[in-house]
Amino acid sequence: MSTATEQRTLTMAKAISEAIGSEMERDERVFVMGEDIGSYGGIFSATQGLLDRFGRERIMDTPISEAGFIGAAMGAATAGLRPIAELMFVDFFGVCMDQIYNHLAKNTYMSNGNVKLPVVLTTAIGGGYGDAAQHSQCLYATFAHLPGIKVVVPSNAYDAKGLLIEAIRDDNPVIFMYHKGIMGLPWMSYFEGATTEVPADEYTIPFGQARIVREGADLTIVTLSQMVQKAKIAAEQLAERGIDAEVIDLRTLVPLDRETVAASVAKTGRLLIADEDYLSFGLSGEICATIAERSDTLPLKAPVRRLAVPDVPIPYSRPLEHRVIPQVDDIVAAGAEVVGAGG
Amino acid sequence: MSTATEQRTLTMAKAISEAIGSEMERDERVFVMGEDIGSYGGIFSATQGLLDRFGRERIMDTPISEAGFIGAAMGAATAGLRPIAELMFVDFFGVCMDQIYNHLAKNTYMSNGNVKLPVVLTTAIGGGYGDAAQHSQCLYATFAHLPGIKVVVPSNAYDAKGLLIEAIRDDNPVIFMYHKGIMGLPWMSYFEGATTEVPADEYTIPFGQARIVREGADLTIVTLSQMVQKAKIAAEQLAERGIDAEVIDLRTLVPLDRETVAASVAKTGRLLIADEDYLSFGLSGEICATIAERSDTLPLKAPVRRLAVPDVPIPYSRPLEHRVIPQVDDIVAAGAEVVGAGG
Amino acid sequence: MDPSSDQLLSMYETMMVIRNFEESMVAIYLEEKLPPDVQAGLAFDIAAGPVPGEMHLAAGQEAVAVGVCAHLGDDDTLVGTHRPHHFAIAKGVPLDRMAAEIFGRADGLSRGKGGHMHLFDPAHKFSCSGIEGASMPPAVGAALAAKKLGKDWVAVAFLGEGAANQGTFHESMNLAGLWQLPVVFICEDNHWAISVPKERSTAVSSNASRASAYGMPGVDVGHNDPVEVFEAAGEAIGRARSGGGPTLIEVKTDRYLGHFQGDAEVYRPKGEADALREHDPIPHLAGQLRERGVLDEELQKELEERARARVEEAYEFARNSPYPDADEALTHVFA
Amino acid sequence: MDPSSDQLLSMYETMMVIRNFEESMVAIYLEEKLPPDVQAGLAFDIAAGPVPGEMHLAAGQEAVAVGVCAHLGDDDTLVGTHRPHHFAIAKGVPLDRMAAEIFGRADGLSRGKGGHMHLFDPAHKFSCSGIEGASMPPAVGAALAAKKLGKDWVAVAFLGEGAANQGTFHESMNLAGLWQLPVVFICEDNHWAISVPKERSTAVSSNASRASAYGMPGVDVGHNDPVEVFEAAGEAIGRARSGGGPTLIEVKTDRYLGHFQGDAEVYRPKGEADALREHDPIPHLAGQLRERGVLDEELQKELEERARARVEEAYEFARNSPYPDADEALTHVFA
Ligand SMILES: Cc1ncc(C[n+]2csc(CCOP(=O)(O)OP(=O)(O)O)c2C)c(N)n1
Ligand SMILES: Cc1ncc(C[n+]2csc(CCOP(=O)(O)OP(=O)(O)O)c2C)c(N)n1
Ligand SMILES: [Mg+2]
Ligand SMILES: [Mg+2]
Repeated sequence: MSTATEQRTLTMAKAISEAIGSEMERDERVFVMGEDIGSYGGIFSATQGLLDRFGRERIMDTPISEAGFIGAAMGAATAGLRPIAELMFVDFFGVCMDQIYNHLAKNTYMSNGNVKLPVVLTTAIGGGYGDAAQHSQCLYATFAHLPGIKVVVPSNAYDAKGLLIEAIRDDNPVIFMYHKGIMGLPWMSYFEGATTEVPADEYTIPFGQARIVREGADLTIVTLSQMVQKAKIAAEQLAERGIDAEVIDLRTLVPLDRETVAASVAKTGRLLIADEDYLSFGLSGEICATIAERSDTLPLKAPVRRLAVPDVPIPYSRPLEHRVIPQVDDIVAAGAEVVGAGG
Repeated sequence: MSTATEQRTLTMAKAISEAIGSEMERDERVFVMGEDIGSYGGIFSATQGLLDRFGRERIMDTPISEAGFIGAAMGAATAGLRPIAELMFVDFFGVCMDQIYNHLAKNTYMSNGNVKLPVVLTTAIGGGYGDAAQHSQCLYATFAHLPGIKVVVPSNAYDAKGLLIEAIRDDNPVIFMYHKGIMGLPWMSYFEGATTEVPADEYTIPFGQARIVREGADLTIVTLSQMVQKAKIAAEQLAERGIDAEVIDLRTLVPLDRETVAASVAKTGRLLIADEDYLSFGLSGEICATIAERSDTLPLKAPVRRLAVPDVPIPYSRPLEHRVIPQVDDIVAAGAEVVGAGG
Repeated sequence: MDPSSDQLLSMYETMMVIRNFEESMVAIYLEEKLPPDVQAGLAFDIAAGPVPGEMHLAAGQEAVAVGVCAHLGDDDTLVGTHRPHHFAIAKGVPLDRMAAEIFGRADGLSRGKGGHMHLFDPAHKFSCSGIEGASMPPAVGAALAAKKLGKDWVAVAFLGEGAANQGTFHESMNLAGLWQLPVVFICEDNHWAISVPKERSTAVSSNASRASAYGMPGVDVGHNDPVEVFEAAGEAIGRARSGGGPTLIEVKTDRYLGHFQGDAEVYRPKGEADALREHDPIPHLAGQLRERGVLDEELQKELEERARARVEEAYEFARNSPYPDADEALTHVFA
Repeated sequence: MDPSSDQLLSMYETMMVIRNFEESMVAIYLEEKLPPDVQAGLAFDIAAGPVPGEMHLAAGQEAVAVGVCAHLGDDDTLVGTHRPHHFAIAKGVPLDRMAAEIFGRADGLSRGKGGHMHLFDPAHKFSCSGIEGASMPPAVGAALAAKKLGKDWVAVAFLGEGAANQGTFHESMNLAGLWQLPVVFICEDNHWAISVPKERSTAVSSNASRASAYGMPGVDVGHNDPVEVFEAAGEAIGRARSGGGPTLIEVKTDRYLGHFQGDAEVYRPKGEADALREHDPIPHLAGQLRERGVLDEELQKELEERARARVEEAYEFARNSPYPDADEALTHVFA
């Protein structure tokens, strides 16, 4: 029996399905559409068990028609419902992006706020398990670059539940991007740091507040999603080398908590960005801009260092994939370099 | 009669249609597909006069089926042709992005170079004429962030012809993005600096070489496309205030000429980025990263300053649109500020 | 289901309002856009004048809008296209605030943020967009919501015959047929998609014939007749309202003007538009009304005058409305 | 057009190669993926073993591939799906280099960069992808190229019945019908799109019936019979080759295994797959061949053995091939 204070250790997948379920209990207007979210429970278990609780009217399997059903989610929101639509892999955004970025993300602005669109898009991101170029991308920067949709990228179960409930209650479009390699699925190896204690009852985490995962004095590591778990391990290894790294989990890209990043760099004077999206024209550049725009008050002891997928598609072969997706060792090496470079 | 040395002053639109026409003469495998590219000559005149010269077999009007005909362009390239496909406005990318970024841009890599895809996508970008949120975007950073497609963004007629011929002869996918406000159309006010002398015969401009439009000692202005024309005017006004600005036209984003940017900032110690795409997670951030990664050798006399669309959709009403798209005055004011800030 | 005389009269009046709104815009749009006011060398400047940007007018297509909207109430959703004025007027969107929006003014539906292709009026469940084929998925969603909420609301998506070749057509029709939703798709076949005629864009002659691919009825409505549209739409909307599922209707209609204003129509056979105007449904409907004995010279003058006056007032309202403050551009990205 | 005995025999042999390749992969795929080799608490680790990532096998769907590919030469383009092995094998893609690609090795078709869902063999004009509905536009383009080049090449796009509800279906069919291109679309109806059965994804029972919306013939091929597929495909491909335009064929076929390996199939009626195997087309075809007197016990054993050996050698080749150098990941983004 769950009480207000009960704590359970949950995988991120369970935290997500719990958040959706509790919001569906709380608000009849909330429903879910997507491919294989019903009897299958979602390919990544984000809707596990919900069909039995809520039935086919509110847990709706769809045809393979993303532009159709995501546009329909927007239309249903216009009519007063609060849809959650799952895009199975973010890699598929290209078949439905017009509905997302030209309509869902713009209609509120184009209507001067007269149209509210409480739609949550849930989608799976990330690689590292050999799923190759069309099923392993992160792409959060692609969404963050286009105005009108909030971008949430949790790194662990506790945050996932609180951020998702916040997203479902938000009157704006939100894309909630969960990394497959931290969901704690029984069929995919994962970083166990993402499986955390999660309160049984509801709570929300406000958007735009980065979390300092580990305090440190020598180096700021700005990261998000699965890479937070890699960075935590890397920070411990750096500590053994006498390097005290501060690890910042951005948690949301839109809104972006620039202040926490700036304050940390003001303290450490050194910045490493660990990102699983493509390197150029993305997240790592935006973090650099945040620093460059404050260069008068943020003197750097060493050049900023960026780790990300080096502008190549994700290759299938394991050693190749391992080479392009930043690993714990890469973070350790880069961190040591940055501090070393600082003398 | 045109001789090898003949110079004519051409609008960018004429330079583009001339480049396509001469390449079609030279290589039978080149053909064009798109909406209203035939008898209409292209909504922005990029294919003016080509239907009469080459006929419907090589200048093919298509249905409003961008995913279909852009995917077909890729298929035709696989079979040995060299298609040019026009996406009328870049704002429509969302209906066809999967074919562009998951297939056209990745098949060469996924086949380890065994598949060559010589496809040029031409598309119109930019605002400033009251066409509102779905017909005024630039989005070049969205394409530059995703690996596998070269991104070309010319600022004037001379460059447009040389870069487009280079693109058509390239064995890789290239997106060629022309700004409506520098095409020199008889129905849209434009910046006349983009209408230049253009040699009658063929020439190419290699990708990845930025152009120093104006040399200067006090401030580096990094820009592209129509904004280059605004920056030239702004630089003259800054000169009147005794500020000597260097203006860099990036010309291509993929590949990106980081060295020219770095060398200029090494000289001036001050950087202003003037961009018409959205501010965050885009071009201006990537330029900042280029500097931040070299902060040890590139001391800044003042914080980097970014001008771009401030993460809002493009509003319709003229004063609002004018407010969000950086104007000559904004460049002048920001430039003066940066230099002022440097004391 | 035959229209009553009152219904016919109001359709007639609304058609005149639409026609007047569109044809008045032809001149307004050109204000300050022609030499010598504009940059030297330009024939025309799309960026100048009280109404910048593209302008898609629906003169000739009034019959489709009024024949359908005669069956719709404020609770019914209408999603229009890039050529949206006739739909908006027929759906009851306030003319003055719509005109002000098109002028980019502070009294506009969205204080000028949306513009001509992006008119939003939640009170009348009206919206539209500049993206071809994008009207259908949201209409499917509105219909899904009606079904979930147990309301008898209907959603209507309009599209052009050119947009019928966009993938969203297929996905939306399939969802509507699969879930048996209260949505009606109305394809305006004005023969042209900018410069591309239907026979060079569409593998079959009738889009209505495509309805069978989704298990829904498809209806062809012959030449631009408001009464035929009224009847076909009435049946389809009635069926949708009573749980009978979706319908696809294609109506042959006429584009009297260029695709957008400033379009030289080089691609269009000389005199085509003039010939089409000879079948103008407005005088034709007036004739029918006279036959029915519900319209006489005097009433006709009165209705014409009233339509003219309404449009004139709306445009006056727009002209007199101030521009919004530039910094409003930074608001309402999020609700 | 009836298949000759030789054609039937080679179809039969190819089906056995495919079946053997797929069923051997079931075991290979599990190598190192099960406890105790994997992270504690996991039932299975998709990331581990010689073949990581998703694995979509086509056991049960061989008839579609061989019946179609019997009519294709190296100059004909085939674009497959996320479930591509049977198409690749039937099209003549070298088994050893294909296996090596699936193992991510240096002797793979693309030195391991593509993987199971991304097999590219330009010599046989074979490609596939992991995106539903994405096979059709490139096939349309290959057919367009054939027409432009005056060649009698044909392009075939395969898709699943689930993918038939993706917008690219509509856009591609319309282009093919409009331009009368030498392309044939083959829809594999195995009833399931992962866990979603056709009746909950598709508003009509037959995708072939949708062909009329594009002015092309639509053909339904009944239950998973390689000879029926051969005949329908032969007619369609012959028509395309001789300038008669496109065809859409839907073939009822069976998915014997999970959607991908590791799929517990909770959504699937118990025993469904076993029941389907009772109609296995391979023994059925063997029976037909025996009736024709072209197959006897001995030859059957020989063919089975040859198929087994070919697959075993291919997987051996893959296992013995080295991994590519990690830095190869940075090459070939551009040609
Ligand atoms: C996805 C997309 N592609 C292209 C365009 C450019 N465009 C605007 S209107 C139009 C023609 C539309 O024709 P139709 O659907 O018949 O409507 P009509 O203009 O005839 O009313 C085109 C191609 C667009 N707005 N959206
Ligand atoms: C655009 C897109 N949406 C969703 C998916 C995820 N997905 C992969 S296979 C599949 C089901 C495909 O069903 P079907 O087309 O019938 O082919 P089958 O698996 O039965 O061979 C789905 C939904 C995808 N790969 N691409
Ligand atoms: Mg039309
Ligand atoms: Mg299937």
